[in-house]
Amino acid sequence: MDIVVAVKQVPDTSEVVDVVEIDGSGKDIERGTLVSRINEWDKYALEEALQWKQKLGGTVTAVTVGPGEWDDTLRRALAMGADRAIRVDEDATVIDCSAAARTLAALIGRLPHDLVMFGAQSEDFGSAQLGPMVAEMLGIPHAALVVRLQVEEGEAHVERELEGGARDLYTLRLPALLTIQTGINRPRYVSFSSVRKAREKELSVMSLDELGLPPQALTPAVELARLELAPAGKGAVLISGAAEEAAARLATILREAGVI
Amino acid sequence: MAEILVVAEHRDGKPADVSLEMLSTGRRLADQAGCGLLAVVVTSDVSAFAPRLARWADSVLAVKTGKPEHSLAEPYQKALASVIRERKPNLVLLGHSSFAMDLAPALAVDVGAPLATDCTNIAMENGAITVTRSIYNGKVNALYSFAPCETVILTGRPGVFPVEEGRGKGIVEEIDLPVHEEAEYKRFEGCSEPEASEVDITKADVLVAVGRGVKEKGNLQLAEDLARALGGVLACSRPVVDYGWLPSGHQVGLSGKTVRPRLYLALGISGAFQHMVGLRGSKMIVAINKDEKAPIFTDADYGIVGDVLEIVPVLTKHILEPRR
Amino acid sequence: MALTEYRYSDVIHRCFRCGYCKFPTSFIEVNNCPAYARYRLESYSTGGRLWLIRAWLNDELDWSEHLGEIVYSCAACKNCAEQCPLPFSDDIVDMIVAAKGAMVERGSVPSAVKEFLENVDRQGNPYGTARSKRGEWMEGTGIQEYDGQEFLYYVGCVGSYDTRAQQVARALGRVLQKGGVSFGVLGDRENCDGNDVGKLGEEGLFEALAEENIRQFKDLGVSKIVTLSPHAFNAIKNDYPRLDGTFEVRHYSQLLRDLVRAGKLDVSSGFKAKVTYHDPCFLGRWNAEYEAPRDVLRAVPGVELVEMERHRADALCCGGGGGNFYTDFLGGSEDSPSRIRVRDACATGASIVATACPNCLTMLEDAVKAEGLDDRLKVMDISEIVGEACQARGS
Amino acid sequence: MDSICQSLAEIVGEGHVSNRPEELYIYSRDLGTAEPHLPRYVVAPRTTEEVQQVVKLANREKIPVVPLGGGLTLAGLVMPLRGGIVLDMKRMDSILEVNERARYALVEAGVSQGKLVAYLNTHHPTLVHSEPGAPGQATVAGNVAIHGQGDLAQPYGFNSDMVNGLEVVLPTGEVCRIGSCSLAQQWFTQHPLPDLGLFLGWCGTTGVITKVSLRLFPRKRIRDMGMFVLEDGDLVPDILYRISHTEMAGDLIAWSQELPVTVSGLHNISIFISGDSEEELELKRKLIRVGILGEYIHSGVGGLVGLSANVRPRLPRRPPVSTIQDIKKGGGFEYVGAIMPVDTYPECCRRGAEISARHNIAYTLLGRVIGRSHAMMFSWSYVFNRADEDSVREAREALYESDDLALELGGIPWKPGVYGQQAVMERMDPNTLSLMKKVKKLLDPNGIMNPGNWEVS
Repeated sequence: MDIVVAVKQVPDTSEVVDVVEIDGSGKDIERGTLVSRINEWDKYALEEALQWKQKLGGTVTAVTVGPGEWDDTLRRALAMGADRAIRVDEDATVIDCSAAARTLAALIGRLPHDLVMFGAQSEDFGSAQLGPMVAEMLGIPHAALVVRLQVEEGEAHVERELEGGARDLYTLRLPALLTIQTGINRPRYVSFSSVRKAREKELSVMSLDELGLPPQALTPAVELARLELAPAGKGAVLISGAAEEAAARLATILREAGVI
Repeated sequence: MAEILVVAEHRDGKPADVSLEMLSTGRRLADQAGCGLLAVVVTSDVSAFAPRLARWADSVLAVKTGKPEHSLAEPYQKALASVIRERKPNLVLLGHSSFAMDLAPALAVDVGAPLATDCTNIAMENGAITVTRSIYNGKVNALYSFAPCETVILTGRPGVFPVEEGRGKGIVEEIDLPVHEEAEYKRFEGCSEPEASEVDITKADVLVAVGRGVKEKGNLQLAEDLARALGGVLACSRPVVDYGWLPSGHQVGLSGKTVRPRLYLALGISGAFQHMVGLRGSKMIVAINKDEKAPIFTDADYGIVGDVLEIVPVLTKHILEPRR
Repeated sequence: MALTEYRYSDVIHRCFRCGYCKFPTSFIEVNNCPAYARYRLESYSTGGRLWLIRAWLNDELDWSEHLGEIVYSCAACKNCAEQCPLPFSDDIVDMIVAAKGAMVERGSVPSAVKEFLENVDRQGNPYGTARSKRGEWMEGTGIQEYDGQEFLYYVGCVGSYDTRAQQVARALGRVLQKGGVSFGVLGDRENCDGNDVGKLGEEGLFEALAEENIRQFKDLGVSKIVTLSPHAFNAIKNDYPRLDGTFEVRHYSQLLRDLVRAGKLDVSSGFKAKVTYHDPCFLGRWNAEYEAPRDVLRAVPGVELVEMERHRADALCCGGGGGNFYTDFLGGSEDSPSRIRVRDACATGASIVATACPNCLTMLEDAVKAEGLDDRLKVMDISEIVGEACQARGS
Repeated sequence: MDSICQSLAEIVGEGHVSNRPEELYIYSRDLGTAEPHLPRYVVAPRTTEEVQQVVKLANREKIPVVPLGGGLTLAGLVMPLRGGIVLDMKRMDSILEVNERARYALVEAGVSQGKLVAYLNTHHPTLVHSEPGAPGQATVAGNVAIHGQGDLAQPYGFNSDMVNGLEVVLPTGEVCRIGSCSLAQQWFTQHPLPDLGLFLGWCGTTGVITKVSLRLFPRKRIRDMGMFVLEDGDLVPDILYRISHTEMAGDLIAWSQELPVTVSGLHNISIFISGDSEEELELKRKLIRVGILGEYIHSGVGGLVGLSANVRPRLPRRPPVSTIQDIKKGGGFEYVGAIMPVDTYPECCRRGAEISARHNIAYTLLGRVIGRSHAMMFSWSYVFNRADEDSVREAREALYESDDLALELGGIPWKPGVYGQQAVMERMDPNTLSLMKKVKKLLDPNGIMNPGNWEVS
């Protein structure tokens, strides 16, 4: 069972509110102070891939399209247990999904792949497009938002998450591509020493050219005009004081507002 | 000919809310641009609701299919691809739903159209389409335009686009297209509904929503007691479902449900946009969270900075027996 | 990890579970082990924990979130080490830390621990708040960035980010200024000291943090360090040297004592209150510093110092050690150690419970709220008390 | 969580019930050589009412209930031999009343010996209770439930002789009070009511003790001790008899151990005395030193350390059993204690040393005088390496042999494990045995209390 997992690196904008700034170009954010990390959804994809490798044997290859700094994320994938990692050296921040998809399809097409896994979406842009696009380009079946997976005899039995807790059940013939939703597993903690050890593992870098793609393959069909900071909410009225009095105040407020 | 196509998604014999939102939006854009609005639905029971779609759409293409009763990507992709190739609409609109996340990207590749997903605003000025997307955890809005092309495919964020009841009387045209809902490489095996016992949080007047901040499953009891005191229902954010503390039916947000209660009481929820989009419609939002920097405090009406586990029991007490 | 690879494989079975580890020297309460106090099940006592660790390493038990929580509920407060009559008593806490290490290497740790470690790795603090905000506490204090001054004032994560602890970080800054101490801080350049990361068993990350800090300190020519937190004090004093980072480090209470004794700090305005002092584990049991904070308090005119029944080496931990101020495996109950502790403090009739650790401070303050003792008991850091005492009269 | 776990949680609160592998593992083992037995549930009640509801539930569902105190009996008596519920009583640890004038303390069942000592030290310095030679977390109730004894045994006897009253939850769920507390306010005496000693020494097979009133004794201001060392063990009973005759001594303990080699082969008699004044002490010293030991010293059979105003040996802090236990660096320690005629001391030692030798464990032998030489608790102790199966087996066999030896020498194994219990019941008068059976059946019709122990076949 050879599994390819596509991962990406994202700036950590989740924790604090007012840390994001737009840069001079107006088309990107100030990345200076931001810390990068592996995309949350991709952790689940990797964990799922590694668990199936553990059960069925085979290999797990982590791939990405991105700049040199993204090797950190590939190293993390290797530390989690991936066997090898490949980065296509392009600045993913300026290309659109279809371009990224085209590149990844070209790469994955050259790799042995019984299963291809993507995170269901990315934390930064949240397009949730890449996986199914790549599947369509590779001409293999896909299922998005997979919350349960069972692999046996060349088939993948999956459950797709629908709104409100319902699920669609599919059987896909391998090779197939799945986009993985959070909650499908509990991604393992990656210890610092395992990251160190992962330095010995193979991490190769490829160019568009090596993939036989012309530069115009990257021309975006969707063009970013500009970025704007989202207008912040008006902000809550904070009720201060110890648990006892704060709770009492809130109870009164709720009563006066007639919500109870 | 200029045309806007809306893909109508349906479940349990009803069009999805988000599809109605897209139909209203499509109608608005079509009226501005003075072009036609076409709705496409693939269904086993055309009579069920195709006529309803016609209140917005000038014409409804109903593609007859056998099972299943609800929308699946495979048959839709084939039907839509041929409709799009034939009619070349300028714009194809879908709701940013689980269904569309499976369908839209593949369809875009299939028909070679640019795709922008999860749009929060869609504008059309003399043919040129621009959209807004909310990125970086809702902290940044990105404005996009498109290279000249025949068709642009967009999906719109649920709960963001207003629904205005359609008044029109479009025609419903039942067409027969080669729809193989059974591809041998991808079999639909059925659908699992959430446990029937579960309450529908979208109907609840008061929601007490728990997040990571409740620390452990055992503490859900506190929230449940409060919910009972308020005559409300328990809801939650994604991690709570991921940790297996509550069934996914309780989840509010992008991948959960969109709710519009009178009171939304968020306990230990940081307020990532994936969650917040699900409760924008709430009349009143109250947040209790240890971290005063939690984004939820920007959207909430009232907030208490403190330990949920300490405050909630006291609050329950005060709800049950008001101080004289 | 198999038992054979475990550092203490030849020792861990020697725990008899006689139970001394649960008590203070006087035996007056069975709940001097914070985790046992909170749960009152044998599994949460030090002995029970050691037996479970052995069973896990022996494959008699599978790893589970619950097992993880039992092991990680150890606040590393060292009461057990203090009380255990056996020859290996000094190793007990490390036996548990080593087991945490085994879990870390397997990648199986409770989600709260995972968050803690990933946040520190990413943002240099357990809260996951941006590195770029670490220095915000000092705005408007006139405190200088470190630039060759005599002392590096190392604040630590809690003092830098927790809003209540930030007040203490500022208070100490003002006191040091009043005392004419030449010092500077690192602001946004400061990184996590790693003490609790180490106690959570993430040895690799601890060493990386320590080495990074040591390099930075050396590059800046730092030789003397004064810390706000006993946790940082412990790491820099006891762990950095083996990583070739030897600095003259002192906890601020020690520096304040000298300043007061040398008359460099005028506390004559005094502070009139009955005060009881809570010993932070990483100052007390870990570094045997029981007197400096008390000396400082005694030196303040008007302070009437009273002791809780359990104090010094017998002090009950606030439950915030070993990362628990964040992971909170001991919270949410009236049996939470922090709440027992503030009840102890209240029993002395003191109106102030003073401490010298930002972790203890925040733990105890939350507990006072939870116990509804706000009107009877105030939690203050010693630096705040001294701060008030050296206000010029009338001001 | 299954339904029973749910109902238990409703009784004591979710946090104080567990059926998770980790808790079941810990509560399936005691500290000695006994094979583990998994419980189904662990419950830690806080009040008598909670205990009552748990027992009622158990009786209805016919689930075994095993009360647990400090868990230091070492003979598997608190292990769930038939599964069921382990009732960890240590949350019930309030000292409810100390009556100075009537010299008693009323405590909840989970109060530890250590806590009572500490409490009396601080609040009632003139009073002391009889503390067993066990780590401080041993509970007061646990000790009376096994007829334990400890300090002050020589003047005052067994702990269970010091019980003024009990509160007990019967196996069928009724709460009963035994002694003056059943009709009066004070818990000051058991007599003269008809004897209901149905719970002392029954090792939790007849009910759950929830409160104990324990007699307290005068605590003298100054303590002193001396040790008479001799080679000839045959003389020990006579010496003990004569010292106890003076009524000057507190505790009298004769012991002999193989390690360290310097003491190997010797017999030591530890003599504890106490007084409120130097005069009182000196008088007691004289009466024992000169009046009794003098002639032995002159005839050269032995020597005395201490018991003189100028030599003051340091009094041991509470004997930490666990440090003795670690000699083998194996964490294991268990002993057979038996109540023996004092005369059998020499034989107990000789044969005990043989048993130890057979299983190559250094011998540790000790006889504590109970009453004025009315009896002694003689203990054969064996250390073992918990991590070494053979070592555990050797100790286990040595323990069985010691049970047999005790009986052979006319003694009675104290708080024996199942093996010793069977041996005792085999030898017991059949009528007595059937009375035991009737009592047990009467109190515990469904046999839910600590089943597997003291089961009359």
